[in-house]
Order: sequence, then C-alpha cells, then structure tokens
Amino acid sequence: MRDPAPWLILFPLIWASLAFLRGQGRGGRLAVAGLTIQLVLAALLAEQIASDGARSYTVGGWGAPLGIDLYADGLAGVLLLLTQIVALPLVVYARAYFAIHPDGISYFWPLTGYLLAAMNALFLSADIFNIYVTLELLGLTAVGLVAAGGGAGPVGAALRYLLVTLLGSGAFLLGVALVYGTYGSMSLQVLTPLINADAPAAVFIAAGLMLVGLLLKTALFPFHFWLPPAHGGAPAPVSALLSALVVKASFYLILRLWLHAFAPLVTTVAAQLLGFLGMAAILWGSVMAIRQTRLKMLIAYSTVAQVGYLFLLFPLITDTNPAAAASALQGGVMQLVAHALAKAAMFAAAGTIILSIGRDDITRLGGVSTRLPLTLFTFALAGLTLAGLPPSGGFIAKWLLITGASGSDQWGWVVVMISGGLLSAAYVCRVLRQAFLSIEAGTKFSPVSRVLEWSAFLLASMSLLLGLRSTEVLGLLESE
Amino acid sequence: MTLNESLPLLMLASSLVPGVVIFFLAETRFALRTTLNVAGAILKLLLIGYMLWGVVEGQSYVFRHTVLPGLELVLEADALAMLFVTLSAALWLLTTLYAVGYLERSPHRSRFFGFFSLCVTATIGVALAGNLFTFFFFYELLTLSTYPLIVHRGTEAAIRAGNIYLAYALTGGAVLLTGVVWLYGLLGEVEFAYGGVVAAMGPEYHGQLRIIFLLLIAGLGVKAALVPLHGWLPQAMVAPAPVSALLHAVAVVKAGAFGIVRVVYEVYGVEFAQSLDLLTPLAVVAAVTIIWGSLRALWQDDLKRRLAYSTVSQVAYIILGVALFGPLGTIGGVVHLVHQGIMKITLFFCAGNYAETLGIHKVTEINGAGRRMPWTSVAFSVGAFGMIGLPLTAGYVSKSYLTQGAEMAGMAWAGWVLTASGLLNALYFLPILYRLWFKSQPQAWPNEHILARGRKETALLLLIPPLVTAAATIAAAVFADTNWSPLFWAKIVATKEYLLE
Amino acid sequence: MTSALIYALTGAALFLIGVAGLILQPHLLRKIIGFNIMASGIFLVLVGLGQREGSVDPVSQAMVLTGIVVSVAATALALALARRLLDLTGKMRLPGSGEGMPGKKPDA
Amino acid sequence: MKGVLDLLVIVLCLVLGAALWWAMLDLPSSRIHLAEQVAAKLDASGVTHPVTAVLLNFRGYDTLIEVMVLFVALIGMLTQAEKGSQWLSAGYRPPPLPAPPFHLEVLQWLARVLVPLMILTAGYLLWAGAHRAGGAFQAAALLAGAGVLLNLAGLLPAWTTFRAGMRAGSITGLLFFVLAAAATAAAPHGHLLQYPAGWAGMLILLIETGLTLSLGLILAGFFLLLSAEASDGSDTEE
Repeated sequence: MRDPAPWLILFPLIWASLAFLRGQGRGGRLAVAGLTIQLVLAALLAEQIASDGARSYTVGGWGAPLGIDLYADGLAGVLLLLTQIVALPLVVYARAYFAIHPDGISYFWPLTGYLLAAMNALFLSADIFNIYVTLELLGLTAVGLVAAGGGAGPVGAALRYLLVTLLGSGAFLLGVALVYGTYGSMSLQVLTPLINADAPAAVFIAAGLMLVGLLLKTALFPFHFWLPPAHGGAPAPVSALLSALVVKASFYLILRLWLHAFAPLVTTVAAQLLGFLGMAAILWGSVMAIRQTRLKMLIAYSTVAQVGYLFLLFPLITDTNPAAAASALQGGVMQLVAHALAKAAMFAAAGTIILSIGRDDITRLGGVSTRLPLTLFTFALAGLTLAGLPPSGGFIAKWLLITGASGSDQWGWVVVMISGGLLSAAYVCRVLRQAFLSIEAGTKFSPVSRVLEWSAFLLASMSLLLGLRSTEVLGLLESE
Repeated sequence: MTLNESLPLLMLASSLVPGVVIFFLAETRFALRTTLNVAGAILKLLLIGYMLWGVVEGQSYVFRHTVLPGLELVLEADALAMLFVTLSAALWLLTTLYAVGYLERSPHRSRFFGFFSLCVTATIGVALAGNLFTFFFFYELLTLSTYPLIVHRGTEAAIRAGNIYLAYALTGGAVLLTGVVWLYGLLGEVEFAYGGVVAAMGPEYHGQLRIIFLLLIAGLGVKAALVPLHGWLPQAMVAPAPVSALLHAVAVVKAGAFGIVRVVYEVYGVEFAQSLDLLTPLAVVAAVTIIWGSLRALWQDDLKRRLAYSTVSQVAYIILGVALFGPLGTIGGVVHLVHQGIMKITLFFCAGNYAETLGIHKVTEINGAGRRMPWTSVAFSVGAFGMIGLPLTAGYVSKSYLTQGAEMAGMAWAGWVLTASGLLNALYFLPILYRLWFKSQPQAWPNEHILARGRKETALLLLIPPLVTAAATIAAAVFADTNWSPLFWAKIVATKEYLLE
Repeated sequence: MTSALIYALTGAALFLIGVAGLILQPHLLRKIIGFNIMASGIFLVLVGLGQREGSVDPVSQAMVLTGIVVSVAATALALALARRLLDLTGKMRLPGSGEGMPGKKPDA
Repeated sequence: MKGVLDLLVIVLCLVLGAALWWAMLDLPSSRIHLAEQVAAKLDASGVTHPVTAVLLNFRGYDTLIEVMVLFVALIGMLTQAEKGSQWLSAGYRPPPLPAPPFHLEVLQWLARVLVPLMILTAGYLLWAGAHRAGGAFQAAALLAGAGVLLNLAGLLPAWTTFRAGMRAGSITGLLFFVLAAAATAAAPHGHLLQYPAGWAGMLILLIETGLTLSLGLILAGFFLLLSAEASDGSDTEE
C-alpha cells in the first residue's frame, strides 16, 4: 500500500463495525486479526517516515485549507507504532480475560476498535477541527468502555469522566472557533506561518483554552481527580488501554501544538507552570499511590504521577539551549513510550492477580509470589520502568530528562525527577513486599490461562528492552 | 563481531542464560538446574582463564553498544576488571555448590538460583564496565537482582530487611545517578582510563568536581557500607547463608568498593584527586568506618551479625588503601578486595554450616562445636586469623602493604588505625575460637538438622566450599610472589594506575 | 461591529454560563443542561466569528452541524449514564466528593 | 472550602468572559476566506449546496468520524440498557409520568397521519440537501422524530436492546460510508474520500441515503432506549 495512513483509521473502523454486527461479547478474533494488520501498517508507515521524512496526505484530494490533511512526522510515527504494539498484546490478553470473566465484556470489542480508530486518526490529524472530532470520538469510546463495567462505581466514574472530557473538548472547540475566527483556517500547516507572523489576543486565549482542555483530558494535577476511579474501576484490559494510551493522546496534542503551530505563543512562565504542575502530580500521585489499599487504585494513581513526568519536559524545552531541549524532548517521548508499555503490563498483571484470587486488596496478596510468579515478575519489571531503573526504557527516559535539566542548569527538576523515581519504587515495593508473604489462610488461587500471564509479560519485557534499543525509537522521532 | 569483542558479552551470557532458563524450570528439575548452574560457572571460569592470559599478552577485550547517540554501553576487560571478575566467578562457583547443598529441599529454588545468576551477571557487568554509565547501569541491576534473594524466605524479618536494603541502595543509586549525569554533562563521556579523565578540566570546574566526587562516593558508599551509610548490611544478615556470602564477599559490598576504586583512579585519577584534597577526607571516613565496624562487632552475640559488622570494617580497608596516595597503598587496597572476599566468604560458609547442621546462630551457643565439626571449625579459624592479619594468611599480605602505604603517604595515623583494628579483630574473633575449641560441648545442640555419620560432620557440599576458600586464604599468602597470585595482579593494576609503565 | 459579532459575544457569555453550571451545579440533569448551554455558546462563537465580515460562511455552518451532532450524542450518553446511576444509587448526583475537589480519595 | 472554590470558578469565568469579549472586539479581519474557495470548487463537489459540499465532500472525513461518534454513544447506551433487569435493581421507582392532558386516541390518530408525512418529508429533505438546506442529518432527525411520536402515542414500544436486525440497520449506513471511503482510498491514484470525477453526486446521494436510515435508527434509539426505563415497570404500554 502506498499510503498506510488512511488505512490505519479505516481498518479499526471496519472491524469494530463488524464486531458490533456480531453482537455483545463477539469479535475478539476480528480484533486480533485487525490489529495484526494495523501493526504491519504502522510499521510500514514508520519505515516510510524514517527513510523519506514526514508524510502528508490530502483527504479527498482537496488539500488544506479547503480540505483536511493527514500528517505523519516522526512523533506521530512513534505514537502510531506504540499504540498498535501496546494494543495487540492487550487484545490477546482481553480475550483470555473475558473468557474467565464474561459478564464484564458487553461491547468491549467494537468500542476498542473505535477507540483505536480515534487514536490513530488523532495522531494523524493536521486540522484542529478534525482533531476536535477525533477527541470526542476518543472520549466517548473511553467513557463507554469504563461504563460497560456496570455497577454504581464504574458508572459514576464514567459519568464524571464524560463530563470532564466534554468540558475539556468544549474548551478545545472554543479555542478552535477563535483560531478559525481569527485566521479563517483550521489547517495546522496553513496556520503555522500565520501565527508566526501575527497573533492577536484572541489566539493567545484560544491557545490557553485548548491547553486547559487538553490538560483536563490528560489528567494533569489538579485535573487528575477523575482518573483514578475511572481507570481503577474499569475491567483490567480497559484500565490498561486507558492508562497506557488514551491519556497519551491528549498529551501528544499538547506537545504537537506547543512545538509547532503555537510555538510563537509559548512563554517561559507557562512552561514553568506546566513543570510545577507536573512536579505536583509526581509528588501527589506517588504519595496517594503509596496510601492506596486497592491494587488497581494504586496503579491508577501511579498514572497520575507518571503523567507528571511528561510535563517536566516543557520547562526544559522552552527557552533553553538546543542540546538540552533536544535531550529533554527525547526523554519525554521515551517516558511516554516506556510508561505506555509498562502501565499496560502492570494493569494486565494486576488483572490476572485479581482474576485469580478474586480480590483487589494490597494487604492480602500473600502467596502471589509463589502461585503467580510470572505475573509478579511482570509487575516488578513494569515497576522498574516506572521507577526509572536500568535497564528499562524508563531509565533511558530519565537519563535524557535529567541530562536536559542539568544541561539547562535547572537543577530543581533533577531533584524532582530523582525523588519521584524513589517514590515510585516505594509504591511498587509495597506491592512486592506483600506478594512475597506466605499465603493467607482461606485464599484460593484459581488457575489462570497462560495467555494472560504471557501477554502481560511480553509488554513488560518490551518496556525493559526499550532501554537497550532506544536508538531506533529516537531515530524515528528525529525524522522530520 | 570479532571474538575479542564478543568475549565480554559471553562472560555476561554464561551466567545470564542459565539464570533465565532456570527461572522457567520446574521446581523438581534438580539435576538439570544444578548442571546448568555449574556448567555456567565453569564456562565462565574457562573464559576468564583465556582472557587472563590475553590481558597479560596485551590483548584488549572491548564490547560497545550504542544506547543513545553519544552514550554507549562499554564492556572492557582490563587488569582491574579481571581481578574482580576472577574473584566473583570463582566464588560464584563455590557459592553455587554451597547453595545447592544449603537449600536442599527448601521451596522456590528455581527462583532463587535464577536471581542468583542474575546477580552474578550484574556483578560481572559492574566489573567489566568500561565507562561510568555502564557501571551505573549494572550497579542498579545488582541492587534489583539482590532484593528477591534477601526476601527469599518470605518472613516478616526478611521482607523488612529487604525493604531496608532497597531503600538504602536505591537512594544511594539516586545520589550516584545525580553525580554521573552531572559528570556526563561536563565531559560528554566518562570512559574509565588509567590516570583519570577529568584532570583536563580547568580550575573553574574544581568546585563542581568536588561536589560530584562527594555525590559519587556517597552513592557508592552505601553499597560499600561506609559509616554512616552501612545500616542495611547488619539487617540483611537474615538472608540465607549463600546470600550473605554473595552480599559480603562476591557482589554487593564489593561492587561499592570497586566503584570507589574506579572513581578515584580511573575517573579522577589519583594524582588529580590528591591535588583536589579529596583523598584525605576519604581516608578519614574509611578510618572511622574501620574502627566503628570493629567496635560494633564486639558487642554482637548473633554470629552473622558480628560477621556483618566485621565486613563493614574490613571493606573500609580497601577504601583506605585507595585513599592512601602512593602505589603501595593502592596495592594493599586492591589486593584486599580479593583477600577480604576469600576470607569473609569462608567465615559465612562456616556460620551457615553451624546454623544448618546444629542450629547455632549465636556466639554463646558455639561452645565445643570444634569437636563436633572439626573441618568447618578449622576453616573458620583460618578465616578469623586472616581477618586479624596473622602471618601466613591473606589478611597479613594486604595489611602489610596498607601499613607501608600509610607510611609512604605520610599518614602514619592510618597505620595506627590498622593496628587498632587488628587488635579489635582479635578481640571479637579470638573468643569465638576459644569457645569453639576449648569449651566443652553442651548437652544438646540448639537444633541438630544433620547428624554426624562417621567422619562426615555435615553435608559434603556444605563442607567443601569453606575448605577450599580457607586453603585459598593461606595460598594467597604463601604464593604471594608468584605470577598468579592476587598480589601480582594488584601490582599490575597499581603500575597502570600510576602510569609507571 | 456587525450583527454576527453580537452572536459571537453572546456565545462567549453562554459558554461561560454553561461551564459554570457544569462545574457548580450538583444535580446531574443541570450539569447536562450546562453542557448543552456551553456547546450552544461555542456554536454561536463559531458561526458568529466566521461570518463577522457579513458574508455567509458554509464551512463554519458545516462545522456547527457537526458539533451539534456530537453534542447530541454526548448528551444521549450522559443521560443514559445519569439514569443508570439514578437506578443504581437512587440519586441524581455524582458519587463521592463532586467535581472540582482535586485529589479527594474516591470511595472504593 | 466549597464556597471558596465555587467563588473561584465564578471569578475565573468572569475574567475569561471579559478577556473573550475584549479579544473578540479587537479581532482583525481574517486572511483566508474559505467561503470563496468553497464557491470556486463547488462545481467539482457533486452538489450545489455549499454546506452539503463541505459536509460530504470537502470535509467529508469529519463527517465520517462524526457519525462514528453518534454510533459510539449508542453503543455506550446499549452497554447500560442491556444490563436488562438491572435497570431497576436498587429498587428505585421513578415517579409516574403525569397523565396526558388529552385523550390518547387523539394522539394516536395524529401519529398515524403524521408519521407517513414525516417519512415523506424526510425523503424530500434528503434529496433537497444536494442543492439547498437539508441532508442526511435533518432527514434522519425527522425519521427519529417519527419514532418518538409513535412511542409517545403508545404505538411503538420502547427498546431495551438492539437485536441483530436493528444492529444491522444501525450500522449498515455507516459501514457503507466507511467502505466507500476505503474504496476511494484503494483506487489507483485515489485518496481517502476523493470521489472519482463525475461520480461525486451519485456517491454522495448513496452515502446520504444510507446514513439517513442508520442515523434515523440511532437517533430514535437515543430516545427509545432511555424511555424504556420509565416504562419498564408495570406500565401496560410495553
């Protein structure tokens, strides 16, 4: 195929629709087949980007500003590839998971398909109104997935999530309206030189509104309040998809707007503010994770903390020397990739544990180390990445970020990053510690399928190997 | 990839591959697991033998892998690395054999041996690291692979010890990382080289370099158990005896001390470090550690705890040697890296034997054990004599070089510290020996697991390793002047570090 | 100032009224209505700014149509979830602390 | 604390409002006039009404995703509705609806007269969309309105689920759109949603027809799935 880009959007749409046709709980095989093809397509696209540079695709053949363009640069290529790589083991996992736990499935498969279509479309979009539509599709599918869990907890969490995501996309759309009103175009390529030339006050307000909207969706402190119940309350495969990928989508948009179209609007104060919020997220998320009593809530709060790391890159890339900025940007993207792999693995491992012992209580995990050694090992490996310890991808990410911070003489952020890593180690250890205790009387470990254990392990080992093969990822990222 | 490039990698693989395979072996595959372990260890020793010869011949064994643009994992077998590698690999083989006997019939052996092999892999990585980044990489890996071994028993005490260890080691790692990144920021790349690499920096950087030195030493000092960063080591003695052997002799403490050697000699360069006035404070810290560890050891009734404090004190000898400016001190410190390992592992093997065979955990319970377990007690006595520094033991060799080094460096007080420490060592080891040999046996042993059968005082696999290391303790002294002694290698290292060639 | 700009200014006001309602009103139905007011405000801004120079702008009209469809979909889903929550808990309120209270430990 | 936060929200809203007004009043005229480009390319779009041209051709890709948004909302509702009897699990009973102020038969008669007219009008709107205000969404809304009217008149029971036929009906139109898009993307030298020359008008009409039927079903579903709750009790209208 000459252009894999549109097919990355069409394929999930098609298999999700077919899965819906087949009814509740059906379509797992379609998903695995579809994602396998998507993975090949994403790899193909990444290959094209790496060899020929960024690619543009005119939808409808009209071209911007009249039509909509798709645009795939290195960053988009990394995220597309990451999404399919994380999602494929997760759908394999989900098939095994829902085989044991069928009443939670509902319309999991079609919703997952639409979710992936929305993500792929979002990564590829180069038109701010189109981005808004993909954001809404992403938000509603994610809410649907959380709500499908049933019960007052998940439904309440889903509704809160829905309202937040609507508020976020509302702010984003108002920003779009202001930008369109100012320049008369929504294409990022067309807008970039226009904003560079002249930006009236309305565009600053628009950028602020869009940023706040995306922060809400990314769950950056203090907008994180909706995330732990939504991610912690959903079935494990859903939690994994949401925590690993969905929050990254809105972060990707922030990064993309910040680096390109809105770059002239960026101020050091805003960058430092984002950094401070990121710091608060790291500290607050980690401390809350340490205090949780339920395993999945701990992991969800860990996402709050890890999202904070992503935002530390803004003070490092704004008004600093180019070497430090490049290093920090690479570190941020590595953190994104490593966290996606690790968090998917971690939620999957937690799901396996919960399926096996039938409860979610951190203080009652005794015996997991002997009955589910591979799953616990998976959890620990994922924990390595979160704590940024070698040889994981998280370590490389932290190394790059710290290099960026020290290179731009912002030593405060170094302290934050390093202490954040220790806090992550603390909450991962809390789980390991309990799991090494002997089996509590009366606990029954029901057998779980090997697919559950191995698919999670695959994800965790990828997050680990990333530490040794990061040059490939960074090479793709650098392709302009 | 040429053979010389792949050899360092093969060194890692010879323990990594068996380790990974062992993880997935069923608990009952005893024979296969043991075969894998021993085969890996022997293969590693063979590789080392070949490479030792090569290093003497002037071959270079370097493996490079680019992790990031401008950042490489470098594995390089130089003289200092080979010294540590040989020690670790030889002791690994003995410890494996010992552990096979020690853990017989206990649960989760696959997990244990899997992490055990990972741990050795990390140690080999630490030893072969050719730059500071690689060193840090494996240094943290070592922390992580040791944790499951410490908590192996799954008791509350073991898990608490594990968490204390992890808290200390990870915090140390974080401090170390700060220093490493800082130094990379200044230099771009910090590859180990004889004579150091930072000396070229202008005087305006000297302030920063001092702070970085402090960060690096503090980070490494946690594992090397320098006072006041030693708190984890006595706690960790709840781990099984083979793990204690690993912690105290083969891997963890050694990695910290080894790192300090690398930083002082091959990052800063000993002359530059001296010119920055960094060595005297380091010597003072080492001296304080030596005395403090010995003093604390005096009051411990728990045998392994006493040995743990003894380690705190003995490892600081290495640091002291490093801090004594001049080749003799260097030789003493570097050779003690090996000697302390051999002697301390003997003692821990023996302590494990007493515990496994008779249920003895305390010094006060050991009365008369010499007659019940003569071979173990002979080995223990040799180890203890070595620690005190009596002639014809490895400890004597290192101590004499250290004392001369102190004089040469003009730090006579360090000589007094060594003498005092020797006395203190005698004070806490001789009473044990007295109880062993001269007190009468009690009515019943605390908990006799293994009954004596004829002349076999305990399981053979438990007995052979300490006897071998005890013999090595004596051999290292008797054959100190031959070409294959640790001392010979330490001299090669010192020659290169002081660029005397 | 053209008449179209008046729509945009009104739209901005509606947006903020809607946002305040969405955040501050505890009753779910009011929150959903708040969202709809907010969305209408945005649509007015979109059309108003697009046509502030007097000419008809089919692009902004098309975008508003798209936006309306999206907001209908979102409203339907929100209503369904709200009704389900009502059935499960007997209350037309979000469980836990309510929005805008960052970090409150959510109940298990 | 709550009061302070509420006040903060209000103050922030007021500040933002002031900023928005100030910025809008100060807006320079825009550089790009898409309306002109739309007019220039209208002939090639296959339709004569500019809004339809934007919706189904120039920015047809937005519409493709937008109908998916509608559809996903329906799936989200189905995940809730199809919990079946759990709708009223907590024992909560909504208060009974007030009785209609007029006789039900009148409403039913009205519905019987109006619904065919509504369907007819929907057809007209669909066709008219090509050259004047109208189109698939308007037609679908009318169809859904017919369903709502029938339900309120007691002629059409509320829905609790989507059986295979309804699922097929609700997805076919969308799937046709997606497949048409795929076909355009797969065509040699084609791009996603680039209609072959001369075929644009025909394809747009086909897509709109499919969408009208499916969207009608989806929009009706929004109401009829929700109304199931209210009448799920002992009400005889079921």
